[in-house]
Amino acid sequence: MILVDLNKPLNFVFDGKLYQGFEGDTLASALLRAGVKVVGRSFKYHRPRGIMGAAHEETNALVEIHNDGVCEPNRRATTIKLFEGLTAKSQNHLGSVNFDMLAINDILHPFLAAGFYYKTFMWPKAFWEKLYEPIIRRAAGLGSLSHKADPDTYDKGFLHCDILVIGGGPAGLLTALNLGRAGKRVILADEDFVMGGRLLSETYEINSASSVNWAAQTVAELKTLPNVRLMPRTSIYGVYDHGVYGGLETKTDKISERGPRQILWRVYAKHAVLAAGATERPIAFANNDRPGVMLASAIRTYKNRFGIDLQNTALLTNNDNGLMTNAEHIIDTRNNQYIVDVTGRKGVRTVKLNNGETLKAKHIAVSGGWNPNVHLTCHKRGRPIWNEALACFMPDTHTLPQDLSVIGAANGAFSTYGAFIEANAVSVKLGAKAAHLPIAEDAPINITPFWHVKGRKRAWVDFQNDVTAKDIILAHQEGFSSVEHVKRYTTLGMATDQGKTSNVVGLAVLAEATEQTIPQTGTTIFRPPYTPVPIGAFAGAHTGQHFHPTRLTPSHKYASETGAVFVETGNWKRAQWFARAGEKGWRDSVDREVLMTRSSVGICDVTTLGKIDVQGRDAGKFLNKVYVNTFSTLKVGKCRYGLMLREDGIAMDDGTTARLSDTHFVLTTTTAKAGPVFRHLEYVRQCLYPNMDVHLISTTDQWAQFSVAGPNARKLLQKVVDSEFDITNEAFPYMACTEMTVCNGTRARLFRLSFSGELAFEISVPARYGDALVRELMAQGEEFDAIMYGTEALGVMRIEKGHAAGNELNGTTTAAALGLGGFVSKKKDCIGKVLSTREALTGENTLRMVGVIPVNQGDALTNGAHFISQGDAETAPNDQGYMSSVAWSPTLKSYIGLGFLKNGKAREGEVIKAVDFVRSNHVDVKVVSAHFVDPKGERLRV
Amino acid sequence: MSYSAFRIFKEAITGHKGWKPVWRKPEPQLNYDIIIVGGGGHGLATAHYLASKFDKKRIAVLEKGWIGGGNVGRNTTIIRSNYLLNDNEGFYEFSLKLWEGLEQDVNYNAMVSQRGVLNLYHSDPQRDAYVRRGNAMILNGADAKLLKADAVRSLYPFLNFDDARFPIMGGLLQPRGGTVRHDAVAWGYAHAADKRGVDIIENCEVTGFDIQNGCCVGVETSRGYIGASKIGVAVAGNSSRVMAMAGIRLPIESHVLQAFVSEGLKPLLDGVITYGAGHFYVSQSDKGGLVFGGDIDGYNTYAQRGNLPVVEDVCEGGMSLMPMIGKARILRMWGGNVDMSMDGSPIIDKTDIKGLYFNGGWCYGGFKATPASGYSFAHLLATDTPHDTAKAYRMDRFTRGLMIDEKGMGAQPNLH
Amino acid sequence: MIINHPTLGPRDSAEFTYLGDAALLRRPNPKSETALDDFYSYQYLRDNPAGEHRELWYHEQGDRSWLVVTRNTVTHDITKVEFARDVKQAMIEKAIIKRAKS
Amino acid sequence: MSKLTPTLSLGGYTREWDTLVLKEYYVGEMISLAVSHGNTDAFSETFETTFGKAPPKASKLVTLKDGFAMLSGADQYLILLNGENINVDQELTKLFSDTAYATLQTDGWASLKLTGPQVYDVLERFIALDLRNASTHYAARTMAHHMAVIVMKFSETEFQLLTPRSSALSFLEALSHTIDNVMGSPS
Repeated sequence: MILVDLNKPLNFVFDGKLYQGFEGDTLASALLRAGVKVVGRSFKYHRPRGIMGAAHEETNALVEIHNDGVCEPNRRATTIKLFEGLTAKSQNHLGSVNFDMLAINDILHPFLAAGFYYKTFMWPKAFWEKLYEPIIRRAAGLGSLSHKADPDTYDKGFLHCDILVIGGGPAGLLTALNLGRAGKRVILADEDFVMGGRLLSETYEINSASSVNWAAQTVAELKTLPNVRLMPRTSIYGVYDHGVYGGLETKTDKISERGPRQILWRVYAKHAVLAAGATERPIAFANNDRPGVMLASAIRTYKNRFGIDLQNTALLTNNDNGLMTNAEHIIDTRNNQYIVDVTGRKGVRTVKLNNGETLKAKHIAVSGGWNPNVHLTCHKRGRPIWNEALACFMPDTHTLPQDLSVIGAANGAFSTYGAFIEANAVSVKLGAKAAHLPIAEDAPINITPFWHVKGRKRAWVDFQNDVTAKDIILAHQEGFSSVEHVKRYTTLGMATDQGKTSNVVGLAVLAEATEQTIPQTGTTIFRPPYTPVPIGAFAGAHTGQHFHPTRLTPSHKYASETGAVFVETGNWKRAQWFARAGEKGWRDSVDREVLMTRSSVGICDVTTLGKIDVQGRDAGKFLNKVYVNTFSTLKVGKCRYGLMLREDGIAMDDGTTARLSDTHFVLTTTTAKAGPVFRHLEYVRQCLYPNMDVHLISTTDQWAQFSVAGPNARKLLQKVVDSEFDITNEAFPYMACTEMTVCNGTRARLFRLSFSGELAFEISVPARYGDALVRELMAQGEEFDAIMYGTEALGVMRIEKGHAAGNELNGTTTAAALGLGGFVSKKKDCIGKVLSTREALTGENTLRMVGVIPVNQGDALTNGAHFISQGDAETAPNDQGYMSSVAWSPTLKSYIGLGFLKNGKAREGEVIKAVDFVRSNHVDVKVVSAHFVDPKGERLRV
Repeated sequence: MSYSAFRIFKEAITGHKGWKPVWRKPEPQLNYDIIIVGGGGHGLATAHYLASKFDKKRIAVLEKGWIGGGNVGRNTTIIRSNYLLNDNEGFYEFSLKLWEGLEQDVNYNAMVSQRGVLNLYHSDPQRDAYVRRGNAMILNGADAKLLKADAVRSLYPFLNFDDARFPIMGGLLQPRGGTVRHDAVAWGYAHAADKRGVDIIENCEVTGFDIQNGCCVGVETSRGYIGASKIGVAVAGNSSRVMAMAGIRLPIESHVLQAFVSEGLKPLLDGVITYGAGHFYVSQSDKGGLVFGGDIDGYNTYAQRGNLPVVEDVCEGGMSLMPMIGKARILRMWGGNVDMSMDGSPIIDKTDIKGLYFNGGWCYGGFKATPASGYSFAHLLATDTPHDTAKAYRMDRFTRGLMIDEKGMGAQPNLH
Repeated sequence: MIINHPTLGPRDSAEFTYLGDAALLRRPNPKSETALDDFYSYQYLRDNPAGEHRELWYHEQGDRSWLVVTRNTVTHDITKVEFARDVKQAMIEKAIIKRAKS
Repeated sequence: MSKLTPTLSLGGYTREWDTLVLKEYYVGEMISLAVSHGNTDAFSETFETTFGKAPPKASKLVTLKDGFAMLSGADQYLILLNGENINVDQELTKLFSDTAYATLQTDGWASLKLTGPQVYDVLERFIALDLRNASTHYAARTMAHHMAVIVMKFSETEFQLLTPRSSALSFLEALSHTIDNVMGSPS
């Protein structure tokens, strides 16, 4: 029963020529029906390649799908479901697929034996990169990517079930039916677009009707069960820990259709049943790679499923299963008959047998036996075991994870009846009733292993990478006798089919060469994915702008209306500066923002700083454990700067903490460290001091917070803060904090904090009022020419004040290095205290933060320069430290910098070199105090 | 037997009969002067340099499986010397110089290709951090260039310049960085060491140390007892397990680093690119596959296999940087067992047990360090003094506060 | 991987952040004479076993609890998941009883 | 000075894909209550007298007189109360006195309601939890598209999703893009 709808023709183009296939065809079946023989070229020798298989085992028919300039390479023609208007091209040839100039390699093949490139190309030394490698690289690769962005969208999803059944052949279908009827939550996934597996490709009967009908009826009943989810065109590509399976569902092969082309499913299954069937393997004999040499099972698939009768076929088989192929000639290795040569460069013409006979034939059907698809049982480093009777590797039930069963051909039960027996057995094991066993064929395979024909001519094992039996024997001769060494030396099984048809044949050839048994030779490691998965599918929607989420501040809308240029700060977008008409560059804006803030008043959104509510009777005691200075003594209504260390004694983060009540602190962190600090505080709370009454919750997004800085800051705030709150310097001094209301009763908080060094407050309201507050502040600020300032101006001002920021808290600097050694309380322990006393962290000659200023004012400083003492050679041993922050100070009309200098505290006044090779900017600088502007901090306390 | 184009021509005509094993398969002797535990890149390189540069004899390399079966056979093949701290940069620059002469030194083509390593940056602070690193490279004799966005665009026009969440602002290029055919490194060193009489003994697992009053005089192995006056351990991800047999605890955790290769593609990418705003770095092998990776999974493991979140994280980074690779398919995913140290830098030092030396803590940077690690471990074993470029890699640096912390992430291995 | 949270049930490990060996719960006494050495081995040395390993995970995208997970580092089988808070409280009580005895 | 007017995180967003509806659903006020050590019983009593129900167990939404409550941390509850009251956390602090510590959370979260027969088909491509198998009033905090989300199941066809306010727009774009893919309409 063919599954192709002959009255639904589909037009497609292959290598520029128009062809016609039908609904239900794959590109491969359509090409075979149209008599196309050569569809590609092999990797090394560029020999002509024809279609060899019918599904994922295909090594030869790799094509590119094209659609308006976008190209998808390396697609197996056997797995492309034909659609109207498909445009495909063959790959890997210089010139046409029928006249490939690179076929010269086939003539030079004696010089291109396995691993030849390791033994040559070494003389003269420069030639490798200049000559030899460019040639190799240009000729390498298979299909090509267009440089255009992948237009397709991909989705990701998550599925949960009791049992995941992998493979929709007879074994999988019956298992899903039994479990479905028992009410289990079942997912049945199969790679093909029609469920049925081998039933669709043979002429079996089940219950004396066509097996295709049985498959269709079973699928129909499964569709009526709400607890069963059928997933055709879904490949389970990987087994991961704790019942997690990776699946890829293909919705369409068309490029840039609307909606996702593929969905990457993460399946959580309590149990999985692997019913993935088996893959037929070829036999290695001289010139067995001619177009027309195919797997016997594939020839039957094209005949029974697609209605394509490939005439005058010679069958080479070592087992009874192969005999199901109708062929004009039968060559049975069990009767000591085998093939010694095949002629026909672009298609089989004659077949020479060991008894001297020569047959005319167009196709050779080869059956070297079947390999159970054990891959998924080995993704957690298990290894399959050799079954002598069936001459194949089977899943090793000892190393199988308990939540994974294997049935059917994947477990060596090659017959339909055998599959049904195992399906019933696993169904009972999983709590379902066994179905009444359908009547089905139960023919034994009767295989006598026959791997390869020795001889002078090349006999192919890996058709795609051109690995021949001689290569494997040469590898052994050179000492590469482990199966892993043979794979790497010859590239056996490293092609796009990952050795599905070549690995077992290859290691059988190796076993013979090393006089070891096949089990002793063993297999290489099976790694995910079972079938290749597009990188686009793993990325899903997280590309382009959606690579990471975007976090917006409460004043984002207002800022974008008023000329803000935004900058990424982690996932936040913050205003970097506010460009005004007539300003030529960013420096104009930033200088204006700094000067206006220092002369009148500037407003900056500081919501992105991490804010953590710390509440509880022991909140003060807890903060003493995480900060170097003491917080339990902080009075209510006061704030205090705190430095937090890692347990290794190095500075982790800093920020101010305000005490709003006896049991309520609000701690702030730098924007970048909000997440890590919260995680660290929860670690200290839960893992070190679980008996403390202290509780944490993040309030970063809850409160919108704005810094209002400058000589007119108080005047502006008095127009917004409700009158009953006195914010004069006496009533509300530096480092004070209070809860209050603004604009006639809106709840707010006010902190007397300054990062810019000016008289400054930070005012915060619940985020729902953030947008309204910034507009109100700017409206009330018009009389003072209030401006918004961005992160750039903030940066300039904090550098002018010598405040450490992210560049200085870079994870390698100590409290002493930051000039905060005196801050560390002597009386109490805290995280990091002990290890901060290690000799190399406290010695004289360690790095200390200093200010630097160019000796002649016109010079520009560049960040990232290294400090070298005057007169020393500019080499690593003389490296004295590095520049960490640089800014043009409109206040001092000069570049200024912060940096770390060996023994820096003692070297103020010294002139040293700031050396920046990368930006070719070597400048003499003078070491000064980091506090460039208002060193005594008088403006803060006005 | 030496290899050359001439030898290939001669053997081709005579049906390749004359090729000999690349290294012998000797039986272990009763004792040696020096035993190297671990037949990976570092162990084999140590043996080669002991024999060739320090004229040492009676050396054995003991490998529990097949040589080159560990991380040297399973990495993204990148070589570079673009480190920030002087304690590291001198060592990796020394390694890069050794790479440049490797083929001629070991007479085996490991395909050392210096087509450039480009670290992209996406913000001003990140640019300045790369500038500081570039200057450190030049101070140590390496090469570094800062490229602006348009220079990067001319090199790699297919990168995402128009629709990026974190715009590409430029990159720090090390022109002499590049890639090496990793398997050939193990085979090349094995070939050269073997030629100088080093016994390379595979399927020989060390199961215990023979320590008599504080002195290590031999090892128990799956193939019998072997004595030696000096024993150097270079077993990467198995460092803690092996040194525990000598009662030594290490500042090391074993983690899995996943790497990926795509199906073969026509040439796209000449050099190595690292993404500064996500976990993704990529190069294209001579056979045409995109070889790429990102971060470690992040939990202790010896399983040499990873889980899905990192695969998705790496591909999200890859697609955001190069939207064209969506249509390239991942062909194979590995997991290697990497020895992550407490500050992200290695240890090449004696131990408290006389005669027992340790080389480990290579995190995910061990491949590029192979030649210098081998050379400086040989120097230490031969002269009992650290090699000049490796003098900072002391075991006691953590007690003294001399951590070598490139990223400033502190004593948490999975953050390096 | 899947971590079976004591109260929330099985959750994908992508919701958690890994810190390291649960030996970190045993922070040394900063006042002992050997404090520097104790803190050195506490902070820097690890057993790093190939086998059963008690380790700290943080439920970052869940209930922000710290968990002690007992997991085999070769097979990844997880045999126990506890709240770190409970494990630490038990350690503190045991130490108090021991001190009371001595 | 003029009165400050509040703004919604998503500006009152609403969109329909025939029978599937996604709209911003303003919850009223949200408060976190952390139980002070040693006062668990006293806290429970106060909780019951205040809200009419015992404190909820893990992953279970409890319906209160005028809202809902869920356990959000080992010793922390999230209360959702109808009606706007900016000082509700301070009122609760007085009510619970030293048995609990309250923090206003309303402004930290955006809130969306997803209703319709295809709700599972959308959420299976958005959230990793087994929502089909979860009971009614299941509530859990997890992640979606690298963002935090609190998901609450009210019925087989009605879910409420809470996500941090600062990334609410990214969350909305990811969710509506997923719905477009599921419902097959142009994004």
